[in-house]
Amino acid sequence: MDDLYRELILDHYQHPHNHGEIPDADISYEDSNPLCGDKIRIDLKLKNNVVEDVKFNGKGCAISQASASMLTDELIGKSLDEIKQLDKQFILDLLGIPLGPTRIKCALLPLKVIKAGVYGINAWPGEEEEE
Amino acid sequence: MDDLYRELILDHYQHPHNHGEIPDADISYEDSNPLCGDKIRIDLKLKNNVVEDVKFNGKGCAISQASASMLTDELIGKSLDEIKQLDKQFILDLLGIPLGPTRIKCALLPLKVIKAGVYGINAWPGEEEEE
Amino acid sequence: MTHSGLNVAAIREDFPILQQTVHGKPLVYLDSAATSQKPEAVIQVLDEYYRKFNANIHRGVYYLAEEATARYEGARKKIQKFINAKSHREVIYTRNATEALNLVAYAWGRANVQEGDEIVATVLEHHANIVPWQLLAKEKKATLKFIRADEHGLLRADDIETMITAQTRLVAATMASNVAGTLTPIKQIVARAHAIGAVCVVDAAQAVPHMPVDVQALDADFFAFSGHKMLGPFVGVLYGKRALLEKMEPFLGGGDMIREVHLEYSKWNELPWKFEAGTPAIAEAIGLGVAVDYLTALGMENVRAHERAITAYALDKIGAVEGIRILGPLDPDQRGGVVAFSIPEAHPHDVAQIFDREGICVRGGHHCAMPLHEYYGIAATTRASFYIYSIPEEVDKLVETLAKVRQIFKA
Amino acid sequence: MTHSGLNVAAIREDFPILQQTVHGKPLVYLDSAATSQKPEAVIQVLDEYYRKFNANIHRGVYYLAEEATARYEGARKKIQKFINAKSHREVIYTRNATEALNLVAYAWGRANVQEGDEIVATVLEHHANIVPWQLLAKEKKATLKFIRADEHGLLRADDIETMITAQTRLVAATMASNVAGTLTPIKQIVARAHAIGAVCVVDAAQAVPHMPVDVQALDADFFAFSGHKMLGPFVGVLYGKRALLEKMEPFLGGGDMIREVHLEYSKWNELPWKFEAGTPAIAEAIGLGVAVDYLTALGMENVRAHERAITAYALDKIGAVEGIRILGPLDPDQRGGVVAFSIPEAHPHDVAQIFDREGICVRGGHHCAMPLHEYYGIAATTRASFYIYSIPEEVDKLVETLAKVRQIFKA
Ligand SMILES: Cc1ncc(COP(=O)(O)O)c(C=O)c1O
Ligand SMILES: Cc1ncc(COP(=O)(O)O)c(C=O)c1O
Repeated sequence: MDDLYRELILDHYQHPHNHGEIPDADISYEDSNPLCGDKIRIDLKLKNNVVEDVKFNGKGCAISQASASMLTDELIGKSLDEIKQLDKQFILDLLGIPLGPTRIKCALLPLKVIKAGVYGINAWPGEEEEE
Repeated sequence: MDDLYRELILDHYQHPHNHGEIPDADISYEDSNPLCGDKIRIDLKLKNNVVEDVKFNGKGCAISQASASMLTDELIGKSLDEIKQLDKQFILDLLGIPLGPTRIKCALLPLKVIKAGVYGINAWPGEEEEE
Repeated sequence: MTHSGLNVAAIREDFPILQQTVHGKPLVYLDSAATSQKPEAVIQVLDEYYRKFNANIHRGVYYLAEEATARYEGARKKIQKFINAKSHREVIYTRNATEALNLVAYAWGRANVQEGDEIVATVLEHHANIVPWQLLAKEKKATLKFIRADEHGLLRADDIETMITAQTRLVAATMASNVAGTLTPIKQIVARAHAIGAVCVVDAAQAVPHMPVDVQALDADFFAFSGHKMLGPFVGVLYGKRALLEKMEPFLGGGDMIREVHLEYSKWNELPWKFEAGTPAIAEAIGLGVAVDYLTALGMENVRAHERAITAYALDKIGAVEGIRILGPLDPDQRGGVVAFSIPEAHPHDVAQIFDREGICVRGGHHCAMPLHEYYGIAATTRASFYIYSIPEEVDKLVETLAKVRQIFKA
Repeated sequence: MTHSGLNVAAIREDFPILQQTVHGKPLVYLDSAATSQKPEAVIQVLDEYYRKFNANIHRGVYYLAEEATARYEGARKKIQKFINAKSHREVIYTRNATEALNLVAYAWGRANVQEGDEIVATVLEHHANIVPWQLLAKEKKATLKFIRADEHGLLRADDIETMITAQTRLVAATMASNVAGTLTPIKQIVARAHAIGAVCVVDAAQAVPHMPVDVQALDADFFAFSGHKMLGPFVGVLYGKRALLEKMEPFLGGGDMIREVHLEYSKWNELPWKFEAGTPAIAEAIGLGVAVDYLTALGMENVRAHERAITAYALDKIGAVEGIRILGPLDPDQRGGVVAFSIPEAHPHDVAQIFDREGICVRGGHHCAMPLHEYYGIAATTRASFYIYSIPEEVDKLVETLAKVRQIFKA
């Protein structure tokens, strides 16, 4: 099997965790990857600034969907401040596969969405280095 | 001496024939060479559609000025129909020197002006081949 | 095998990049609709240009400048002949097809489209032939309408008749779709536009590289294409009818497009230079001239025949894959050499990635035609596209790899 | 001899075109202000691009496309560093400096300049920094005013203060004149523009190739230059402050500048791609990156020192010719490496032609600065311009040939 599509990633792609919507979300944000049109929307339910529940929705490639599935798994129980600390390397470590510059954008789309949601702006700090 | 600047051309440049203006000209037209900004204006006085007098004015390089001087010499006594027949080769023969594509534009400016004046339009027939 | 008059084996020898291996596999380049590869002759003329006669053009009287100018303008005349324009004055160098279309939107559109007027495009268009009209329509409060396509990617004949109305000032249509592959009834669209007094802008980016074109026979008002898709470097072309171009105000202002500049006013240069502001892509234009020579020597009828044959083969082979969906007409006479498809198991990005591991270059995404994908209710496709150097063995590899993809992604 | 830290003999070896003879004479290239020659490294990277990794960028996931994209975007970051922009998002590839200036006129100017507003330029400008403002002023019924220069080609300090008024929305000024050579007090002009709330557009086409620049220190709002004048291929650059660029609507519409396109509306891509519509000049951008590497390795302080020295030498030698008139300041600290002059006997076209017979490339004409010539009451000039490969022996040949010209034209 191709190392890019190792079992774990395919598993998250085909059976994504935290897939769905939170109708009364405290934070929700959606963004798309202009290179391929893939979209991700993430909804957060907070309690004392800590993530109580999270769901994501969207259509996209295995990398972006698996990334969203894995990332949302990690979000539960994290404070907003902790989320702000998450970086590119965190995602790459989660996925554990080598990615070229184009596919990195797929992998980082969910992180970008969550950060923009948490900061409430499109251009979140640190964005420069991420690309 | 450089063959491009043979005696005859320098002579016409430094002592141009038919230089000046005809205040009550029947046809007068001015144009410039966009490549260098050189300008030529030609005034014609007609009698029965035949050139009775001609003057040119303008500032420019030795090639365009000598070309104007030599061409205007040839115009006197010619009918408008005869002028319409004049072509690129006619000018090149008058000048009798080899010219690259840029300098040809200098050489042909007076012809262009007289043709535009005679036809009363900017885009005179045959213009395509001339360039 | 293509019975096309092209000696494809010999052609492949002319393309250095095709001799390469990628990830240890021979390169299989199936993305010519995005950009074509370049033959040795084009690569060499660029090299020669910079080594032997690089200079700015038009205003220099020295040898290098004369030589550069003669070759730059000589290439324009080759292009003129290639598309059968009446005059070299109708051939304007642009950055790319996109800029050519924007030039029309800005310089013709802004002067001629008024509030309440209609602009008509088609659902098959590339973004380059949609967004400029959206911007224009917004600025002028005009209406932008779209001719629809049927389920086979063919434009609806009834829409061509009914959408183009007395209110229509401009019709923008592609000659060949870069996704569905559709060869549109462009002559009929031009005629319909003219019948109601509109001008017709033809996006020929996927046509000029692949088949004989004749702007006079077509009677197109404007006609845009890109050098980089037809063996040439990064430079574009806008053809426009002289009478229209003469009446238009300039688009970009600067050097070379002027006859005289004064502090208070300026006068414009003659065509085509009125629309070429600043230092153009000199080497690239010269390179495009050589690309045109190369294509002319092959014969565009032969190019089309070869692409038709390989497309027919691909439609056959790819079409036989279980569960696959191919966009556009299945009759190779009705389409150019692009085959965009989707399979249920995997996203086109993932498909393209796995193809890459096999050395195969295909594109996954919306191919700058999101509305077309939206129209067909599909997020993205994988696209293989062919050119003069494409061979059936490459299609075979594609089909084999598709099987691998499905193997990996079987749920 | 230039005490500049440049090893000019070694540099000359890097430029294949300089090894050439023309009309049997060694080439003396003195027209770098029009376009520069290219070093081997730039020529080779273009060749390599087409042989090894030509592909369309951004949307491909295969090896060639990844490689082309990485290099294209990598070059952007080199350019960012070279001009000290804060972010790569502020560096937009354009066709040339001319298009960069027009982009500002269309995308910023049309949205921000209203009837009765003023635009202020200078009499020293190249047509590229005049005509776009004339077109904008005409469309918006705004007033275009010009800061004057004194008889030495220096901008009048009083005009800088008084011409830029509360009505001024935009100031367009060159950093270095391509005819008078003048290095303008650009920092002061930017500051004056900001003091009254105007934006300042800097034409840096003759500055970036020749001296260290720092857009942040300068505080320029927009800053335009051309790759082909700085050892690179035919591609241009617009730097713009991010805050301004973010607020602007797009200029050209098409692929790559969008995030989403629907039939009814579109959303724009992030910076810088919002302003890069269609397939850009990929090979050329990569080549410009290599040119920037080359210049960086030389050190821009050294480049400036070398040019200052050879210009001082030329001012001396050419200035000693009887009856000659040199435009611009005679102090080499106040000017870049261009020397435009006139002699009473011969028209600059004829001068340039006779120079050509000696293998010398100089330019005769108005150098796309007709208003400047008009301002100084002179129809045209002959211009010699220098770069890193220029040597004093070339100036000597120029002066010798000038004597020949006068000999031919003696009345
Ligand atoms: C001062 C100045 N500005 C602008 C330009 C225009 O550059 P380009 O023709 O590359 O657009 C030039 C080059 O001629 C120049 O010298
Ligand atoms: C149909 C069509 N139109 C326009 C374009 C735009 O071409 P370019 O990016 O060279 O401007 C393309 C290329 O992607 C195309 O396929």
